Amino acid sequence: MSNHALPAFITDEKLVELYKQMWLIRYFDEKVDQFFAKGMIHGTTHLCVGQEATAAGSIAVLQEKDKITSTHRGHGHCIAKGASVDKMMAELFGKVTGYCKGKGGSMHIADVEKGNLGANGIVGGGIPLAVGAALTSRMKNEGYVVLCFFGDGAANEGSFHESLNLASIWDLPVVFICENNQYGMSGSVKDMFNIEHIADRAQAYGIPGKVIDGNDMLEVMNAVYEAVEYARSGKGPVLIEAKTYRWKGHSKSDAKKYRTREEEQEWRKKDPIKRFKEYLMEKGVLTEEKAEQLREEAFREIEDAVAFAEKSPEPSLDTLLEDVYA
Amino acid sequence: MSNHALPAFITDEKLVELYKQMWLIRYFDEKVDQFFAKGMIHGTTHLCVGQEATAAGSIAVLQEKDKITSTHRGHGHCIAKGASVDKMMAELFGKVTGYCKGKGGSMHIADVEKGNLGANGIVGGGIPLAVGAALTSRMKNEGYVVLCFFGDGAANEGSFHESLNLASIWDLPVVFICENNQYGMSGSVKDMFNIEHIADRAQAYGIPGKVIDGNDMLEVMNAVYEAVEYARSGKGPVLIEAKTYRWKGHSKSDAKKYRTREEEQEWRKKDPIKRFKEYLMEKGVLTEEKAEQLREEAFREIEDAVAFAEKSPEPSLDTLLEDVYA
Amino acid sequence: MREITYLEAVREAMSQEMRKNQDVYLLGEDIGVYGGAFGVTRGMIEEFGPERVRNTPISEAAIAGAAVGSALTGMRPILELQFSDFITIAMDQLVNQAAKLRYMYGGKGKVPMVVRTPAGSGTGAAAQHSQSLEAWMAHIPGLKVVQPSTAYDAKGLLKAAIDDDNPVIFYEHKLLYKMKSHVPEEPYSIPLGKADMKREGKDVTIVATAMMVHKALEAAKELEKEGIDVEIVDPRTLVPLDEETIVESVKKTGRVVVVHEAVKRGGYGGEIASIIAESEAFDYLDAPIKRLGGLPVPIPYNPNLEKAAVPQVPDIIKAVKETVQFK
Amino acid sequence: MREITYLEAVREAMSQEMRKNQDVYLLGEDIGVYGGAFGVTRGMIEEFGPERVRNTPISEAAIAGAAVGSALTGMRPILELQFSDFITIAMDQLVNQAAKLRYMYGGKGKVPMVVRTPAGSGTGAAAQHSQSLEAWMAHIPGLKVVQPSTAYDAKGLLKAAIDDDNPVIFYEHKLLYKMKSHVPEEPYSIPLGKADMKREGKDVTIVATAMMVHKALEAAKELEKEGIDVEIVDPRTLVPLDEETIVESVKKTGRVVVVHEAVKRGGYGGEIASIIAESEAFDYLDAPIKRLGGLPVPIPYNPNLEKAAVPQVPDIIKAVKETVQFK
Ligand SMILES: Cc1ncc(C[n+]2csc(CCOP(=O)(O)OP(=O)(O)O)c2C)c(N)n1
Ligand SMILES: Cc1ncc(C[n+]2csc(CCOP(=O)(O)OP(=O)(O)O)c2C)c(N)n1
Ligand SMILES: [Mg+2]
Ligand SMILES: [Mg+2]
Repeated sequence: MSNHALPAFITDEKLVELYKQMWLIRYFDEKVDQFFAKGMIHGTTHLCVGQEATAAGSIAVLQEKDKITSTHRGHGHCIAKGASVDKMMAELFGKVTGYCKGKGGSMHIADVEKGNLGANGIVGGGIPLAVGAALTSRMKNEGYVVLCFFGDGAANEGSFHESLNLASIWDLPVVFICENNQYGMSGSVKDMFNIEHIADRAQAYGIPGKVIDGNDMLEVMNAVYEAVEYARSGKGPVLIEAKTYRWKGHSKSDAKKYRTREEEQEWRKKDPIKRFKEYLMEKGVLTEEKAEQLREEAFREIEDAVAFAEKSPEPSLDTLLEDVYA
Repeated sequence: MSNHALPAFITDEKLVELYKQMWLIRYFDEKVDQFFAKGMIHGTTHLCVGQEATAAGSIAVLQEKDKITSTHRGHGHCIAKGASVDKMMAELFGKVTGYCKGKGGSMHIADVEKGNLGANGIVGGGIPLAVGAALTSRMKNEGYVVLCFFGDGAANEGSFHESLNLASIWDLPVVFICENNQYGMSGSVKDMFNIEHIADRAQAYGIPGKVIDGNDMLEVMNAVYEAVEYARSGKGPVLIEAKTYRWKGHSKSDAKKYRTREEEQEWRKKDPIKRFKEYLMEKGVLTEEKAEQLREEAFREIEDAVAFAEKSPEPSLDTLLEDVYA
Repeated sequence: MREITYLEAVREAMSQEMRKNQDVYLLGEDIGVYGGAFGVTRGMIEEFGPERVRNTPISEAAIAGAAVGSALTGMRPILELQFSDFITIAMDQLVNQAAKLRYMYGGKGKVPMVVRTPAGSGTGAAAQHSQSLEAWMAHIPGLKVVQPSTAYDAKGLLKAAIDDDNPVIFYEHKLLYKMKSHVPEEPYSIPLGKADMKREGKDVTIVATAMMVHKALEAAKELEKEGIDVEIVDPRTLVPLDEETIVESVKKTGRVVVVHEAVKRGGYGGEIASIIAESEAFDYLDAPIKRLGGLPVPIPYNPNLEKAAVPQVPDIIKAVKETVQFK
Repeated sequence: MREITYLEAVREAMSQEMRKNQDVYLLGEDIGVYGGAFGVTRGMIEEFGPERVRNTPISEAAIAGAAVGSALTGMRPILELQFSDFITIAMDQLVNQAAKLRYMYGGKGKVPMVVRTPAGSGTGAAAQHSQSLEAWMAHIPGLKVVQPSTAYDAKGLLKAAIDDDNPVIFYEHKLLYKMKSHVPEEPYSIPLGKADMKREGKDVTIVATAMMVHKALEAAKELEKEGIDVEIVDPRTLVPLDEETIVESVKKTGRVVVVHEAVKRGGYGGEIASIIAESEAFDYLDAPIKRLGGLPVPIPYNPNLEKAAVPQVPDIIKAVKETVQFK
């Protein structure tokens, strides 16, 4: 892979929009966190606070026809792929206006028509699906690329291995992006891998692998764009490992005994939103006032999403047996 | 890994014995082939003719307490690990005197007490078992190493990936030996991998990987011995890829359309038995007459095994429900 | 009418659909020049090429998942799993993904795919290559389960399965591959959820699946000699199940034996027997419902043991007689 | 006597065995300092250290296989599978290896291992984290299947499972983890294959498992007010199944409702109902056997839908009344 510049559609305006999108992602998950703590949302959820750049940055460089597969920690991917936060929040509230009519919840939000092939509650479960979607692109000559998200933990599932090999031997247009946030649930990459970089596993499949700073929007955009266009050109898949960190616990109740408060503080210093803001201000496309305004807009949109979700109706019991079969 | 000499127990006598063992393996499978063709053995079977060196050579350097896990193509491993060809042949004939009392057949011969943890009908199915056995060695401080056989095809199963990673992070005493005979059933390594050497996948787990000529007894013995002692010393697993070739079809009825007759001829020239004989004669530990005599002894032992199997009784129907639970 | 084998019928159904619809394609291990472990796809790569007859690595989880992902995005894959025992490796993709995606997504998206897989014992392939695990799949909402017993049914049901917009698990019994029957050349569809009366009779109903249909037919011939007139209902599809045909037959005969090759304990026979017992047929029962199924053992290698592990004609005859003689 | 929770009972059984027997060890995802997804192993790594409480990567196939391999060579592993839905990924190792090795090897070798895994719905975790798939495992010769419904049973059955020389799948219902009951401190064993009468009654038998035992008890209280005296049999282990206790109870009451949370279609209720119908209890039946089970849908997320997908107390009351009123 050679170095590409960012695509033309990443205009200054788009960059500024992305800044707001990052806040949208953060506030969405912060809000969900509060509601969970209060017991107002049931089930479980996995927040991506601190990982906004991997979601926003990598999806930003996709074309509209491109697709993604997401994970249990998927709210960010979903928002970045253009989902309505109203319908997302409604889904978390289990309302009929939600993406899945209240049947899926946090771990199953999808928007198949728009190219979001869905979050997945099974670690590694979405990886083969991405390969299949890429196969369709190839067989139907649709020219789209599939961006396949998964975590560091998922890279130890058999599905990771089989899928990367399959995509490689068939030269499929899929970009595997491993969000290495340093932990599975509690298992540290230091204990669960005997290698420094997960991206080094690319060699095992004869495909390019690349390690990037997942908290640096620009680096994410550049690397993913390059990989996506490589894949689109028919050269086959790419594995990208984005080093990042989740600020919150794994899911609802997590005492985070497996890591230190110092480590957490270190990573908070690498806040991807703050870094992107500094970049945009340096570049002269964002002012402090504008930034503040966007942040507030994002905040308000999430508040509105909550209002929408709250006032939405519950699904009727009549819907229980619907949609099992097509 | 540094270079080791062969262990002291590989005496000249032992080498000569191994020569005979290779013939035993070959004749066993040749005989099985004939019986299958005649419809005198039922079920299916997978012959390792042409691959004798990987079985005989790698198991030769093990200590008695060491264990193996084998595959569907496992007669060679079994014989090399000291199994009685009588009981093996009886098993293929479905007789009660067989290793599994006639209940297992070709794909399930095992001798757990003696450290043969069994053939396996599931491609890749034995790999996690090997890791578990190595874990026992470690937890009980038993000092044994597990030699885990599998084919090139199995290296694309998720179980391969998960197992190598697990063995690596736990530094378990297991040597993974991939008998790359160029094909799964019909899938060529050229089509099923996008890399030249399966051994290169070792990097993905942070363990040593080594490619060897699987038709060269000496090279097999050297490499496996070195790997086994490395693993025994607590340094963790090793992946060895032995390049070899199966002379016969995959199983009973195989028109071998997926490969050329020329390719087959090329590989026949690399006959591991012939090469080992030449080495031994050069080394002066084997004469033509002695070689001929050993070959004939092997032939006769297999004939005897057939006689044993033929005259052995069928299992009584009363045994059907036995041995499901311990 | 022309006679072809079950194997040829399966192949013909696939080929006809593939000629008609570019979205239909095959994937699986060794389905290319090798023609599949049982020869079902022989000749197809020559006609359709390697893009539509995709030889895969030995990676059951990924190939099942690739089928699901491609179905979700507009293709209609037919996955050959070499032996149905290997479904154990693909279970997450079939059960947690294929079966559930549509529901979890609130009705958005569909997964039109077929998993064809050879099941059953009788070939000496022993414990890991001889199971009948259809009950697992039938337990999972979102999946459909088909078990054809004749070449005619295989062709028509496979077309219906390919046309269906849901994941369908299509069990082919190995011992049936070479069995012939009359099969029309033109494509035809047998609706999923429609049982077939393989024999009409008035004294006792046998509900039998796959290979057991033929054993039941043999048994019926013997029983006829003794004046017992057997009716044989072949559900053909376990999900959806044609309860009506089964119930009506039992109401008519008042006696029923349910027989499948799968292990009796936890097999689908329990479901069928219970449905009968819960139905209006209960009042018509003149004898307890009898189930026959595999013994609670892994399938052994030795041919005599292997046969003894699953129901055979004499077992069916005996069960029918006990049922008929029950007072 | 002391009261502890189901969760504590499970932990205590493991800890007591581990203190006694060095061969017993735990492996699973996040069972170390995290204490497991549900906190069952909390504190155990501190007592037993990381060699015997092994935190694994997210590799269900390999960790299940490692458990099998270590059991085959002399250890007694207890594997925690974080959610029973993930058994889909470990199926080959459990079904084709653990369950069959001993038989395939002609009785040589044994596989003494326990797979503990949380099952069931009710926590809002939706379709991929809420299933009840015990029927799959009960169908497989070579496996044993346990479903404790109380803290007392959990402790005693887990000890028996650990002591057993065969692979045992031990289903823990998530909603029971916090439920308390009297549990002796000293170790005790409840034999596998011994049902428990959770309530004696004379009018109707309910055979209920896991969470449904408690719903049945609630229903029984309500029904008592209306003069219906319910007997509740909890099989506790599906394999081996205590047929005798079930059959005796039905002979006594003449009426029976079988209830489990798993999807009714293809669930183990069909097996239990069929066994009753095939037994001498058949002649004593005054009403058809009724089965209650989950509806044929993946478990939905919304709490109301989620509850409606599996049997609840009013459903049981209704079923019992219908059974009792049947003439
Ligand atoms: C197959 C499977 N195993 C285990 C789990 C439980 N689980 C949910 S998330 C998670 C950690 C995943 O780690 P990683 O892939 O790094 O993603 P992250 O949560 O860090 O984003 C685990 C173990 C699961 N959902 N699926
Ligand atoms: C899980 C699984 N998938 C497929 C098969 C069918 N099968 C048996 S052997 C074989 C080829 C295996 O290839 P390889 O691992 O290279 O071993 P070889 O036969 O070449 O020794 C296949 C596909 C199987 N037994 N198990
Ligand atoms: Mg992670
Ligand atoms: Mg091979």
